[in-house]
Amino acid sequence: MPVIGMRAANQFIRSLGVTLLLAGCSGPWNDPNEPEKPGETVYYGSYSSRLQHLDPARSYSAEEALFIDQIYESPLRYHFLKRPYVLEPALADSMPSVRYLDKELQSVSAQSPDLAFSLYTITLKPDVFYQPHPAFAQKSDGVPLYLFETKEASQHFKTLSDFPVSGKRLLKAEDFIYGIKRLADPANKSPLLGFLSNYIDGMSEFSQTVKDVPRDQWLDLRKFSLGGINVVDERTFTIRIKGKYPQFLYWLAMHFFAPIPWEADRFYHNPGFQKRNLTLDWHPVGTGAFMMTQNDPNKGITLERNPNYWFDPYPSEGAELDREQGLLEDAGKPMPFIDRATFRLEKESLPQWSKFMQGWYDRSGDDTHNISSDNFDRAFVVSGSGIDLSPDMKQRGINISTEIKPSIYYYGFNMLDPVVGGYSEKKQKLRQAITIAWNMEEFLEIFTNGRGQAAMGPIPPGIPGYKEGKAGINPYIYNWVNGQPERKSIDEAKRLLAEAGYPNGRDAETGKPLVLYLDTTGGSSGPVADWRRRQLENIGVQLEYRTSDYVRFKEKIRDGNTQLFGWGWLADYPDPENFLFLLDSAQTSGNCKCDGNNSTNYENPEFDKLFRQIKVMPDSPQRIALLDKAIDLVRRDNPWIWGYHTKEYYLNNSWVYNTKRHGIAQDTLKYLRIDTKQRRQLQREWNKPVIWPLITIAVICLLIVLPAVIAYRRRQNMRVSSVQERED
Amino acid sequence: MDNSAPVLSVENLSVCVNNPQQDPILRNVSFQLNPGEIFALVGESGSGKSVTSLAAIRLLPDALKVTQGKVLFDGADLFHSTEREMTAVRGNRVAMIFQEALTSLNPVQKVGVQIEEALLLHTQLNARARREKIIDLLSEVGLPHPETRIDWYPHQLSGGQQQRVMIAIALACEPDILIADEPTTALDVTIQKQVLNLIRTLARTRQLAVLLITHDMGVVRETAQRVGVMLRGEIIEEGNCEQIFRHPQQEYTRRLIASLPNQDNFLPSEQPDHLLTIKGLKVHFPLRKGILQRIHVWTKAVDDIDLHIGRGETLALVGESGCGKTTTGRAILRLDQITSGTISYNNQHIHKLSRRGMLPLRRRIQVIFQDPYSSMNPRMTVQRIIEEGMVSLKMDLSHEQREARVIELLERVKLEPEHRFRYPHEFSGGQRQRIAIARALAVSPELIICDEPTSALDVSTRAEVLSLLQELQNELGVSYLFITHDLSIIPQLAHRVAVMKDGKIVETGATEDVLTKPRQNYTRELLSAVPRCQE
Amino acid sequence: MDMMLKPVILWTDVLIWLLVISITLFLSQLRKNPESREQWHQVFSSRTGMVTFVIILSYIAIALIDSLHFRKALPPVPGQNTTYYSNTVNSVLDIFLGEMGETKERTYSAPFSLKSYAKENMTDESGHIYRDYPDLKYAGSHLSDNSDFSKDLLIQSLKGAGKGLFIGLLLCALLKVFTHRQDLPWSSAMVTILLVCTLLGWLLHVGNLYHVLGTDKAGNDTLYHSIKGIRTGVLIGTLATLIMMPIAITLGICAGYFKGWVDDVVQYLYTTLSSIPGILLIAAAILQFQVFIDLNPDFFEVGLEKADARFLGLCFILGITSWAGLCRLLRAETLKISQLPYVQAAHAFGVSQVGILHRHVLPNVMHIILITFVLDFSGLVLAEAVLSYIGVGVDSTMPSWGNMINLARTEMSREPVVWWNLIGAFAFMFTLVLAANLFSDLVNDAFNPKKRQERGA
Amino acid sequence: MLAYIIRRLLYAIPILIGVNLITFILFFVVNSPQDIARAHLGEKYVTQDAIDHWVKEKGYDNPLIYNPNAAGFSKFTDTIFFHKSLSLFTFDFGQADDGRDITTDVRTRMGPSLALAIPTFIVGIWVNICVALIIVMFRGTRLDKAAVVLFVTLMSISGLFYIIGGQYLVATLWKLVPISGYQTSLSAWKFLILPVAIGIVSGIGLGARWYRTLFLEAADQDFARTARAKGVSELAVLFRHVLPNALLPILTGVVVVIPTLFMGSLLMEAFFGIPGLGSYMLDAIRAQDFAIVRTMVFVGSVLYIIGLILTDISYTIADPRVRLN
Repeated sequence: MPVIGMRAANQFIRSLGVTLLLAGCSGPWNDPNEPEKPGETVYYGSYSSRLQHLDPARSYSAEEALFIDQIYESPLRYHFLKRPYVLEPALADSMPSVRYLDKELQSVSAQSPDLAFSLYTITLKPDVFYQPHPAFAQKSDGVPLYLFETKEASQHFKTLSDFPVSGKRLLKAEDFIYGIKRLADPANKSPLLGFLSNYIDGMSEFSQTVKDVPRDQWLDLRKFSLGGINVVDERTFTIRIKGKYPQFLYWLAMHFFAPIPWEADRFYHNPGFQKRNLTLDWHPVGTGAFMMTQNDPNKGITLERNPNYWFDPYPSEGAELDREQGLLEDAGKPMPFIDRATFRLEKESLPQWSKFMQGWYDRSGDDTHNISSDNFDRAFVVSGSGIDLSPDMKQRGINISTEIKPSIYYYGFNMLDPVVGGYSEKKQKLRQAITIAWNMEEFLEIFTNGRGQAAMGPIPPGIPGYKEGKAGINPYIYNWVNGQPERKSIDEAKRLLAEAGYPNGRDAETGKPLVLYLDTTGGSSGPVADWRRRQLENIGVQLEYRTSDYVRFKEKIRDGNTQLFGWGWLADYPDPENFLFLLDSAQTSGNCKCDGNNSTNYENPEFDKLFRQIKVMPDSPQRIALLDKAIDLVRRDNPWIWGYHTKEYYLNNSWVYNTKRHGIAQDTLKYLRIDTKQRRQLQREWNKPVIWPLITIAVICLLIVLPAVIAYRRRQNMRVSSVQERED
Repeated sequence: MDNSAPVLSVENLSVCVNNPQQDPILRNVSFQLNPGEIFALVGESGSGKSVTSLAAIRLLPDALKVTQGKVLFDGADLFHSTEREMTAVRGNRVAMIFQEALTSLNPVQKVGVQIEEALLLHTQLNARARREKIIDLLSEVGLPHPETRIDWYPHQLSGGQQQRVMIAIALACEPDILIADEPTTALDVTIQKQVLNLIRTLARTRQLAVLLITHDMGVVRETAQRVGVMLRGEIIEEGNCEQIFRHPQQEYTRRLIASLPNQDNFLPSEQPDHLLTIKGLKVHFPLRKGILQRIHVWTKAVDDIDLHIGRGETLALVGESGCGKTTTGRAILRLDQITSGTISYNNQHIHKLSRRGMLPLRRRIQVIFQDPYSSMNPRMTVQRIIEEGMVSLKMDLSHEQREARVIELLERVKLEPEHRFRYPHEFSGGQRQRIAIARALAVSPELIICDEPTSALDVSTRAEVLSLLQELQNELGVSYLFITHDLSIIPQLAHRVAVMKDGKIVETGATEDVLTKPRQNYTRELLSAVPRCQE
Repeated sequence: MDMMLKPVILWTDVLIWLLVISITLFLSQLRKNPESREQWHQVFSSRTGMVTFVIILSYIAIALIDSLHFRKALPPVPGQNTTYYSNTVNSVLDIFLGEMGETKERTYSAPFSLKSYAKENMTDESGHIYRDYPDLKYAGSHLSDNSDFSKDLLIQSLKGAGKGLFIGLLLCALLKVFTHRQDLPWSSAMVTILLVCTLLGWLLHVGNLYHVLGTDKAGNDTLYHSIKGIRTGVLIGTLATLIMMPIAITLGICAGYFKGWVDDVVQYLYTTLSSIPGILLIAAAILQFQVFIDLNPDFFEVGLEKADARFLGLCFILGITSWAGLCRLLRAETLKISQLPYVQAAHAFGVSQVGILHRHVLPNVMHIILITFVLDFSGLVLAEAVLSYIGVGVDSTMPSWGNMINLARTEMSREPVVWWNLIGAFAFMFTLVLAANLFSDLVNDAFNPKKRQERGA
Repeated sequence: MLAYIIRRLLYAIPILIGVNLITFILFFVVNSPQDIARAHLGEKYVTQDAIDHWVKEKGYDNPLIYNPNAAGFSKFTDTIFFHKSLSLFTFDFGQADDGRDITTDVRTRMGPSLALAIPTFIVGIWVNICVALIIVMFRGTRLDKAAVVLFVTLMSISGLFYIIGGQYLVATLWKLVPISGYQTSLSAWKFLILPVAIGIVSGIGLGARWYRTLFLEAADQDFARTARAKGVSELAVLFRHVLPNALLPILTGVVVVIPTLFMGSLLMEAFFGIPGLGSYMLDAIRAQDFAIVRTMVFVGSVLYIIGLILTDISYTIADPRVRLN
């Protein structure tokens, strides 16, 4: 046996040697990326959760938008560099023009009381083509090439790459109409159907009609008309909106309004395609700078340059400092700059981070920054003046992109709750006391390493209505001390609590301790949970957790069965309306008979009145004045424990350029440029394998086998010893 | 080789357990083996005879250690050889066969391969020659159709055939010495006789020196030329076979010889009234097969037998293993389902009684099993074991009465009253069988079914248990259905004998008639196979 | 007025105490039979047996005192007419541990460190902001000067170890008084007791002054969490097997004894259950159970009760997945036993079916149950860690080694590495599992008839 | 034998129905189809209409197990249970709740799972057997005792430590292999070598110890003594006699596992980012995707039953004494 063991060990060492040799030839051993084709520029990225939908009508998540927005384009888009956020035409030739109509569809002025509709007219860029796709392939007589009668006829086509022929097609106005109709078709389960039906004229009627149409395979939506949207000519179409809704332009920059070629929809409805996951939900067809060539759970997602992409030059103007940071160096050059982008699923931030540090990923993350507080101290040094890269990172040439998303995280009080809800002064004080005790600055310090900013009200920075400095502080929670906001003291909170009827956290009459219940989905333990409990302990209030899964949690919020809950909002567009509507009484679940967005059930008629005015106003000083009033109202009522606005830092390896993060838009891949030579060189430098452990292990194996061999030899030569001894 | 010169001599061999506190297992054992001669080591279990043989070729288990002695083979001391040198001796010069042929053969190798292995190790024959040699060997040991059997697996052969294969393996390299460790104990008497004959023939024709290890004086008498009697790790007496049997020097040897049953005195057969009558009893077990598990065949364990047992009478039911004798006993006790036929006890049909209806009769019919180790629940005290029947059969005795009865019963079977607080494993095999008898007697039965009650016991204990049974019969007038494969104990015990084969009774009659004037060939065969002391 | 303490009785507390009582009874019953007494004797006659038993016993003891829960009363305020209790549930163990559970720092700190592991912004006297490692709030707070640290540590260590040693000596003296058999290696037991006591004494004493194993991200003492994890580990190892045991025993024995359709049904049941991939069954059941708990918050007064309910559910479902194996073993053994002569003899004596099952079959399969129990123990402790990692283990509020490992995972890639959480959980878990494995080997050797035969040969 | 296999397959049907019933009850006893719909429709702007539509489209609009409104036999067939679970018997797994076709997903994810599981399994057994045989050769010696203690120690370490430690040392610190990930091409080996090695090392304790007892049992049997008496050397006794006999009990433990290798390893796949069925299941459990869980449970059960049948068949091959009946 030991002989065999030896032989095995030999073999092992030899085979190891071979593998090492093989690995040695092709660069570092730990390269997780697939070999590149020569001359190709590849971007390596990652995403953190399995994608569910890539259908622009259906997807409504940031991770999915990371891909969808590279492939689909909408009439408008955000300017890559300019801040505050500015819309610019994308597929549209120019910004849409708007006209106001009355009920009879006659033009009226913007201020007219008869105003019933707004009519948006959009004209497209000429000569925009879709990506090559088999759906567009035609026989010589113009009949689509890939149209099958039965499952069996198409069974040889397992993946998109099995279709040898693909075609090219010009973008037309009707494709937008088709796309909007798809939003309205309940079969596509668009999350926006309910919401947009309130605005687009004729949309709900359309979905009622289509809902009941019997369908076998593909339903040609072109056969049904949707009253509010019309084609004017091949490059022009109009959308009729009920009433006035200036924020509608922002919606036109989202992928919901991307054009969908009906050929693609028909193609994916071929019999048997669904069974092979050949669906629009999995294989997008767009006009964007990239097209998806692979979507495979094993290999991840690959985007390739769309050969038909229109001439789209890199912007030549930007925000201040952009030029200094080299963000305008590529001005005027046609995009995209990379040929291929591969994204791998990295469910956990840890391996992602390590691979980034080894140089295998170009950025620390694409959909999330992946810098957990554990890695934070390695990446950054925090000085009094702010955050800076650690010397190690600087030496590696890594640079930071900051992203401030228009978002807010907060803890909501359920205003219907008998303990924390209500609008009396006592209750206001109770909520204010709790908010003071809830030390957000400490939270940010411990758990996000200061990445974020404590919220002063519902409006995040970068959005009209947000104010810096003394004017912007929340006077109920903060004092202005030494040119800085300072959270009021715990004593102040205790005083407020006593005034609210709970001296030292005990009911003034019965002595019963005040116990608050926080509804979470995350579980009730861990550092954050401990921390929360401690915040309330500071003012003598006890905190209990009611955990549940996401569905139950939503249900509790919908039914108003919560007391205190953690919640957040990521804006769809950079307008204060998109934040204040979270407190609009029309948005409570009870009032709208839906999953209302006003999850705290805040209902203040005064606020509602202000909100309705703010909603339809264009940005102006008057609007800001109204905003100030509204914000003061909610600060006093304090329906939220004002949480924080995130501020995220993404790291980029030195070979990546044009990495500016946009808080809202995700279609930024086309701006990106990569220096592949530098990348290859640094990767080699950073990934020299440590070989001594391998040798040590081999030696140890030998050391174990050797005594076994010796012992066997001895056993073979053994005699009956005791007898010998006696005789010798 | 000179006939008189010993091939193997063992001198002053001592073996002990690794743990030094315990007594040595072997003490100064010395003996010699001569070519062409069969030397028997005889003794009861635990006397050290197997250890002697294993020590001689250095196959002792790890727990045992040789402390002194020499094993001279070809003039060289085997204890001085290395392990590697030993492998050239084992199988080649000294071969061994063991008691349990089935377990001693590798179950997953064909018999031919197992013989071939020895040839491969010790000879230079090529593949064809090896195969021929194997077939020769197999036919020499008397295996029918050796050309086909060579490719059979051990489990496909019968017990006797397996032992023949073992012998073939042992003989493959034409050894000088054959060590046979209880080669026939697990075999039926008829087969035992054939195997012993084979060994005897081989010793003569091949000039083999045979070390025969056995506990059976009958086997010794029939086979060996010289005998060594072992007791507690020592050879207490050694000598010529004739001499030992005629003039045993040691008390222990005398006891061993005396324990061989006397086969000249028979119990007279009376004809009392029938206590139990069996007519046309059939016990068949279904064999299921196929997708739907339909019953395809029936195994006919007991196939249409008639029997009767008189009051105070002992009926011996004899036969080889698998003949259905145990099933008959179980059927009477209603432990197996009866297929057809009638069983009547005291003219009362009992074969149709329900479990509850059977209860009163359970007091009348009791049972003693073969294996004294598994027939008592190890988790119960002797008191509880004996009184269990009294309790469950509702004899309406108070606790004190039961205890008194247990004491009485223990004394009756010659055990101490204090023993009632002990657990079964604290007793020896013979004592346990006494407890089993006491348990059966506890409910004052009229008929006791004794299923091989002595076959697991050493010879000396066996005699004691048998005489106790007889004593009880004389005193209490119980009847016995005595199921056994051992014809030698029958004369002293049974009034009548029924011989069973393949589920049928082939011959029945008074003991003396059947044993001395057998009418059937099968009975004759059985009888001739019994080793005898007196010829 | 009312008591200062309000006992909180958790389901698992009840079960574990019931279990301990019944095991004690069962063992004392078992001792009566000389055969099993001898088997136990064999287990304990080896040094390993003694040492591991003492270690396991100390774990169980800690788990038991950690299974006596109560809530402290809140200090009364004027006008209050009933007592109100804190919503934090403590256990008797917390009293022993002193303030260890309450000395919460802000975030990580290394073992025995006096400073935090993360830099923080601080302001010096001149109002200048700088970034450095702040002093810890509790660790070493009794020191007037941080340079006294090593001297103090030595003195305090001696103090703590001395206290522990004293208690250990007391226990040894008690042991000496109450033991009679001289042929067992009591000395190993005593050495182990002394070691365990000294170590515990040292940990308790020094652990209240410093963070012996550092602190975790939220500043909780790692040692405290590791010790609190003992209850979870021990309970999951024992309860999971025992909750399902009555059913497994009943079904297994009935199947083996009655055969026929009973056998068919039982076989169907366990084949069905064991054919479901275990991890899926556990995960699905736990997730659904959690939903149930969340839907019925009224059943639970304090958060711990919810965690406890989930824990019980976990024990249940783990029991179900291991149930099939035991059932199959019991069925096979019963089949064998029911053919043995003593059962046949019992039939011949007209003993009733129940009597046979109870008197003859059950006592003779007990060794299988015992062996299954000890063999499963360590596997279950390990399984808890894995399940907690996947997120279907014990509730994340319960201190458990699995949860610690889960949190510690990310710390491994931290720079500089935070290793003490992983090591803390590892050390406590490894000791228990190793002791249990060694002990179960011995029990298996002693009670498994197959092994006994080997030894006899 | 054929009859035996057919009978076993028929017996599998009630078992699979039972399995389905259990999963079904587990998922629907606390969750209503409406809940599942909400969980899947995302976060913002969900309307009751959308929920109803989803429920109807996925066929969750029937009663669960018993339909009192239907007539006759369809009281049982017009139910979610019947439609959803029993259609599995035709191996038609349908769509996941997110619309992906499960059969395709299972097929594509099987590859990585097998690529990880098969080498771990085969090399693992090989290593365990070798180690155990070496140890058995020295039975009764100090080496044997030390090895047993080592095995117990190895098996007392949680698998998580092996993975965390191995990944940290080999991939992060020594940079010998990629930290995680997978490729479908041949170059997958560099992603697999570490998890396979960890899988083997973490299994040695348990496996080698178990095999050791099996070998010891076989080595003490009579036929081994016969072989020694034939003059067979110790090494050959172990290989030619002990090993083939000890393989029989090993078979029971091992063959039943083979089909379930398809299911992949949950932990390994999660830690090393291998897109196999293990991580597929984990995702499905976390997303409460009943369709996938139901399928995986069904597939797992089928594989287990196949494993049982394979075990029996391999027994007849390995052990000439055994015949199926």
